Amino acid sequence: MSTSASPVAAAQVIRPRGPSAFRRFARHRLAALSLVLILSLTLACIIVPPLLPFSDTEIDIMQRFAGPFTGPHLLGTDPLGRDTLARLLMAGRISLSVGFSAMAISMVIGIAVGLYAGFYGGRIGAILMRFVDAMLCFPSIFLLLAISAFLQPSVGSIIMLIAATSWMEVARLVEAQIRALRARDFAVAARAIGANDRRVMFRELLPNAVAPIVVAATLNVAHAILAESYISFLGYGIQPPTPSWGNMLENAQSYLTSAPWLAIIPGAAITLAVTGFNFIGDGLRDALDPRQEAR
Amino acid sequence: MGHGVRWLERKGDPSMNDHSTDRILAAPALRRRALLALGAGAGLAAAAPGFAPSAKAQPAQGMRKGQVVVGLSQEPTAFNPLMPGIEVDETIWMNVFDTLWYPMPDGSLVPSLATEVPSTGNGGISADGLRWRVKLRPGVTWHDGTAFTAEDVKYTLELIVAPGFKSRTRLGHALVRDIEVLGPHEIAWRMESAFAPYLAFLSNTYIVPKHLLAAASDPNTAPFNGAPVGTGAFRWDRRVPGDHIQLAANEKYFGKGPFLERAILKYVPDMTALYAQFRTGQVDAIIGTGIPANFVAEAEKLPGKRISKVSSGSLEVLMPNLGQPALSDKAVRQALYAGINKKGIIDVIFYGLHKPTESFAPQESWVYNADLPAHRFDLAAANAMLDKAGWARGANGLRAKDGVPLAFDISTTTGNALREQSQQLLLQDWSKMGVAAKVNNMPAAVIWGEFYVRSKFQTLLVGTGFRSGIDPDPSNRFASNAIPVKGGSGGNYMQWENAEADRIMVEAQATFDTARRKALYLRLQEIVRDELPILPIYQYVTAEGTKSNLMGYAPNINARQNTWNMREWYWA
Amino acid sequence: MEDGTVLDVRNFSVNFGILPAVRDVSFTLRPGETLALVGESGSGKSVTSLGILKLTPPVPFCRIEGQALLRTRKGAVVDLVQASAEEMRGLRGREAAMIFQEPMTSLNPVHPVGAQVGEALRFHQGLSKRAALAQAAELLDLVGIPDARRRLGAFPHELSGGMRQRVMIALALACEPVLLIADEPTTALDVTIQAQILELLQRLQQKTRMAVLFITHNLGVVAEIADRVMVMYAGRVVEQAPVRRLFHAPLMPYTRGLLRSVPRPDFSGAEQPPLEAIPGSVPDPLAPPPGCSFSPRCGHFSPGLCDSVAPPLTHAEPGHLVRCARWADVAGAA
Amino acid sequence: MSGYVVRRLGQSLVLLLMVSMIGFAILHLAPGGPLSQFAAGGDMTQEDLDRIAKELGLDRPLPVQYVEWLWRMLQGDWGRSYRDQQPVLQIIGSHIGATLELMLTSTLVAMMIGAWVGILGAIRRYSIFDSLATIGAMVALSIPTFWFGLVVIYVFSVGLEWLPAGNRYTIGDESLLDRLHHLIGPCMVLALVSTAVWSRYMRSSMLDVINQDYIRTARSKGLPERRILLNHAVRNALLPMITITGLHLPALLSGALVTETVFTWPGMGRLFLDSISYRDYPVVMGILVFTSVMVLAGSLIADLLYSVADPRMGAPG
Repeated sequence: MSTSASPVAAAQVIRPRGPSAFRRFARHRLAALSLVLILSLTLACIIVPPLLPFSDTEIDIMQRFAGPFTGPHLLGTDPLGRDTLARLLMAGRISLSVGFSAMAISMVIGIAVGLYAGFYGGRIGAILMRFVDAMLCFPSIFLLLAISAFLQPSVGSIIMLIAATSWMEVARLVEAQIRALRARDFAVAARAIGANDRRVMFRELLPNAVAPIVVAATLNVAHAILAESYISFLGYGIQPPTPSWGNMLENAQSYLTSAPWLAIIPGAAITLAVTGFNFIGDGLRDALDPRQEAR
Repeated sequence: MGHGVRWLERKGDPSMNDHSTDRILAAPALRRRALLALGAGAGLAAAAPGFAPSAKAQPAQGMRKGQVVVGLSQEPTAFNPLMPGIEVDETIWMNVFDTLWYPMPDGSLVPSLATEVPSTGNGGISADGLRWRVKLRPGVTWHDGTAFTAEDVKYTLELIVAPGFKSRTRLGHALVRDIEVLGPHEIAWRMESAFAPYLAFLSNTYIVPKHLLAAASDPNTAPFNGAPVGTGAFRWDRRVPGDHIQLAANEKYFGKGPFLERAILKYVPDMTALYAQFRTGQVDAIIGTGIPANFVAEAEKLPGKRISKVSSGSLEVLMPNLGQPALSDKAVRQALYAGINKKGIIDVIFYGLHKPTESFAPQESWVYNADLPAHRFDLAAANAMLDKAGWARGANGLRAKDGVPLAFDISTTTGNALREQSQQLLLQDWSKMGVAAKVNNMPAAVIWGEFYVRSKFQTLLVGTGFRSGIDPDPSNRFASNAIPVKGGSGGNYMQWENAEADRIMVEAQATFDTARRKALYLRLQEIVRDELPILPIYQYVTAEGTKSNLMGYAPNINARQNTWNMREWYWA
Repeated sequence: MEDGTVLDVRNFSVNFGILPAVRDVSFTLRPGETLALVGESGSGKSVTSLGILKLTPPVPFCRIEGQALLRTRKGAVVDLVQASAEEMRGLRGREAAMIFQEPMTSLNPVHPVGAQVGEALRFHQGLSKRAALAQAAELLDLVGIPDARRRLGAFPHELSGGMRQRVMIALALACEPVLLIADEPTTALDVTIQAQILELLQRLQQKTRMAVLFITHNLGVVAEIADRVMVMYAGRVVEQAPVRRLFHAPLMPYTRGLLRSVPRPDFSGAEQPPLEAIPGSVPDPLAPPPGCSFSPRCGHFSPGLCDSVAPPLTHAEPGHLVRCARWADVAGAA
Repeated sequence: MSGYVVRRLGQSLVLLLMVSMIGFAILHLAPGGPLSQFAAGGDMTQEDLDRIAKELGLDRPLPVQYVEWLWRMLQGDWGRSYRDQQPVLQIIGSHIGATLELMLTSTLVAMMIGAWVGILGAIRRYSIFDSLATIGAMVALSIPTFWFGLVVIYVFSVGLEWLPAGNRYTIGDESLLDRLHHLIGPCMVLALVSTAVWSRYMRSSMLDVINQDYIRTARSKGLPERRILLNHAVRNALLPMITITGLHLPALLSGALVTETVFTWPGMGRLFLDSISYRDYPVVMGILVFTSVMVLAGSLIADLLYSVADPRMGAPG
């Protein structure tokens, strides 16, 4: 019995009994704040661009390199006189879509591979997991660059590229969860009453592994947004005129002295969005798995 | 040949300048030889005046002081001058090795390892052009002390065509037969057929040491290739891969100089970073890709720095693929041309650095036609042309004719911001003409592969040249038998076919009458300006920078890199 | 503080935030005496023991009130509740030591046991590393570890559970403390080992005359080792009596329930009454029932009496304290 | 123990084989090729290009090329660069120093700062310092490395002119001081993420440890707090960090690549980027295999170190 009166035990004692996951999440103040931030950012990207007096692709050479807060262009203009704010928000649409789509695809691949390998195991499962290990051997940027050489850069191909290089962690996670859960009582019980494999997999096992998957999904969005910016910075990213947060930064280096806002604004947007997703992931982890609270 | 495009585009690169063979615009020194009949135009290719080393200030022979750090935005990696390399590798070759002769800024050839440039006049070349005899300079030694002899030249010429050796090109060299060493310093050979450009080719053929390469089991992998030994003004010192190459003065150099103790060729992969290092003085000179256009004005105000705007032989063109139905219509090309805001591109995006042009020939060329109709940016006129040609606007405002939409991709290498900006400008203006153009950029290694040479592009924004090395002849780019995708051999990737142009080019190749050639090429320029198989935008100008007290730097439009005379550089 | 007592705890309370874990506990301990502290999980017995040595979390998380007077070997009396962190450091290990339930986790896995046993000696007695090790070997020998000198370099995981607990005891007794707090020291051990450890503790106690506060939920162990017993429920002491008295005449219904729920070590097989579990569960510490905290589970519950005011701790007899409004009735019913 | 190592090595070899296959396939299936650079240069004819492609063996079927590459690889011949004809291992060798210098120094910085931030955060849990450190670490993990590099250059090189904007040393100087001066910027940038990783894991590990019973035991012995933390808590909390450092290696390599690009640092990252864009297959393959070996060796060494450092781990696995 109660030997431990450690801070954690104490904190757990203080905590009211049985708060819902949502309440635990909401209490994670930074996560809640981040959720608000991401939602407003997403909404702004969807709603605001049509309301702006400038479009993201409208070139106005006479207005090039206007500084922020100095004229009609709230956040200034780029080397072609395009409105930075309009571009930032349109780029947000692209970058967030890339983030979510890449996450979705990588989750599908990762869950499929993880489910299969975790549930059936066997030789194919082992080969799949070794493949996962092999892919994880490459430092991610090396893999991204090697594959980007293979693709014609477009929004779709960048999404595929990022998804193709970020499903492995998910696969590993799901595989481990499923393998552990498979042996547990309810799975055995479900099988004992004659449920077929698919039913056991999708109705019994997967829902029980959902917490870490949700966390991984959130973190994957952050990862994808970052990855997009890296690829763009290294010159293999989404091609203009389509703006993305990453390709807005592509040439930032040469304007660092003359027009630093061109580098600072999109970089700050990326940092803000990625931080947001990371905090949400953190909050979700705490909310869905209180034992992990310390991390 | 002669369609060099810059390989890798660096971020902030202002000018997709290339310094390949096509920089050799003319070789007037040959004009009296009645051999190549390159004709008039002496001095056309001269460098901007005032930078030639002044004889007075030049140090005495044997005086050496200091080092120079030359910044390059690409890394020299190929050191065997006979093996495949890119333009930046020449910075090493031209300083470590020597050629038999080399071109001066005014186009004349100056003997180097040879004692004179052979000609029919001096008996070096037989009247039929088949027998060549070259006298070599005595007393020249390789950096390792071994004497340079005719055997080395023989070995070099043989190695180039040796089976299994990865030589860069055998063009011209493959015609050489029966190489004969007449003495330690005299060599002769026979040509399979008369090939006049070979004189020019040899001005870019570096002689390699037989005693080192022949001793290696495989010249492809000889240690020599990683630590070259030449006869040049500088000898190989050391290389820090990915960073710099250090050359040391060759005290026993047979020619003038060197006046520097060391020359360091420093690789700075980013042009903005390279410029920053030039500004802070870490780099003494930027040559090659030069200073990014957006920094040129600032650079010109830097104290203690000198900026030279150096004309290049290449042009920035929009290259249409005439295999595309819409683009095969001359009216469309003319309308597109009228819809190019050249002034906007040059003045705004490139800060006025480059020179607008109408011709495929560089303005310094002796065949340049200055009287071509001037381009006018006029969207109304462009729209009228399209209307007249039957390209009607559809409900969405986009034009089509006979079910063919006026739509195409513009491609260029990824990661080149200024070119991307040019693309944006083109797209915006053309969209006002009902043209649906979109960007489809790809990495250099992809775009210059099959996509380019098998004419898979729709339109390309490309910096390239339209001559045959030393000669203004552009038949490689414009002749109808130079379309690779139609079985031809050459660089007519636009797939342009024009009977009159073909006729002109054949005649101009055959005649030795300079005046006649010039007349023919003037006419060809008119045809090309009218037909627009290429839409010329501007001729490249590179802003190279040096410290003001670095003397001797002299841009040479005929040299592949402006380190061509580094042996004569010195610190004031 | 009475002469002849080692520890005098008065009105001792421990609060975690707004949550009272231990309320108003008072007791004394004399040299050589063993007081057993008994209760269910969550009754506050461990918190009491940790609280006395202030091994509970620091102030913002945990507040301690009341007094815990300790008479040191030299006769000085220190109130542990008021003592500074620095003073506590000087007292712990030297005057008052503690052994814990889990000998595996309570020993640092990355240090050899010799160093861990000797560590307190080095800090309290200023011994050199060598001297401390030599003394640690003697201590290990004392607690019955065979070939003690060789075991000095052993890591905890290399020892059996019983050996580990012996190491813990050696570690606690290194500086010959006047007070030993043993927090369920035998719970994690096999029954045979339990007996050995208890025997060892008793032997050592006789030798050093230290006072022992023995926390356990095992009444069998209590019968074995304790002089007096104190029963805790929901953070409060509900009954305190000499061990025989408590076993034979328990007054608090909870104590009675407790005794009925386990086999009686003091009865032989034939006399053994049938076992009964106490119905219900421990109250939520944040929402305690009104009145007596045991009232919802109590068989002697009297509406209006038990659920109105919390009953005080009353002297039923000299040395026998009970917290029950109906203790007299309960005693009668028995 | 040795059995375990042998088994791990065997697994690693299988992984390497897969890595090389994946890498080879990706590279060679990519459009464009090593000869594009020469085609673009314009002074080589199509015949020249075809001849060289043949000599490089690029005209043969992919599986044949792979098997041949693998066969040579197994014999220790990593091939030669298409660009400078040098043996691949020699090329990697001449770039790895710069990268290792960067990785090691930034790891040291990250360890020192990150570990202390984590330890302090765990000890003063929920303090203002802890909250700031948590937020800081999260932001650090979210900043694009290259962008942070640009900001560092903008502030410290362009603005304050304290640091050089790039390079590993001043040519001709190359003194230790000069090298350190050049190292500060890139090290700061690369260390950012590692520091964040270290502080977060260290905090978490430390929290685990300070709630352990043996820490309470140490307290009950009356040890000074400092000794409890250093000798009992930190020592144990550092153990999992060995594994974390091993696991962080791929991310560190990625970070190094990006940092090298921003600071024109002549290391493996720069080499990789150039080799990719020139389609210098042997070098790219060499780097992929080399980094994979590094990653695998890193995790194996981490595991072995762990088993040495933690007396509980007689023989893992």
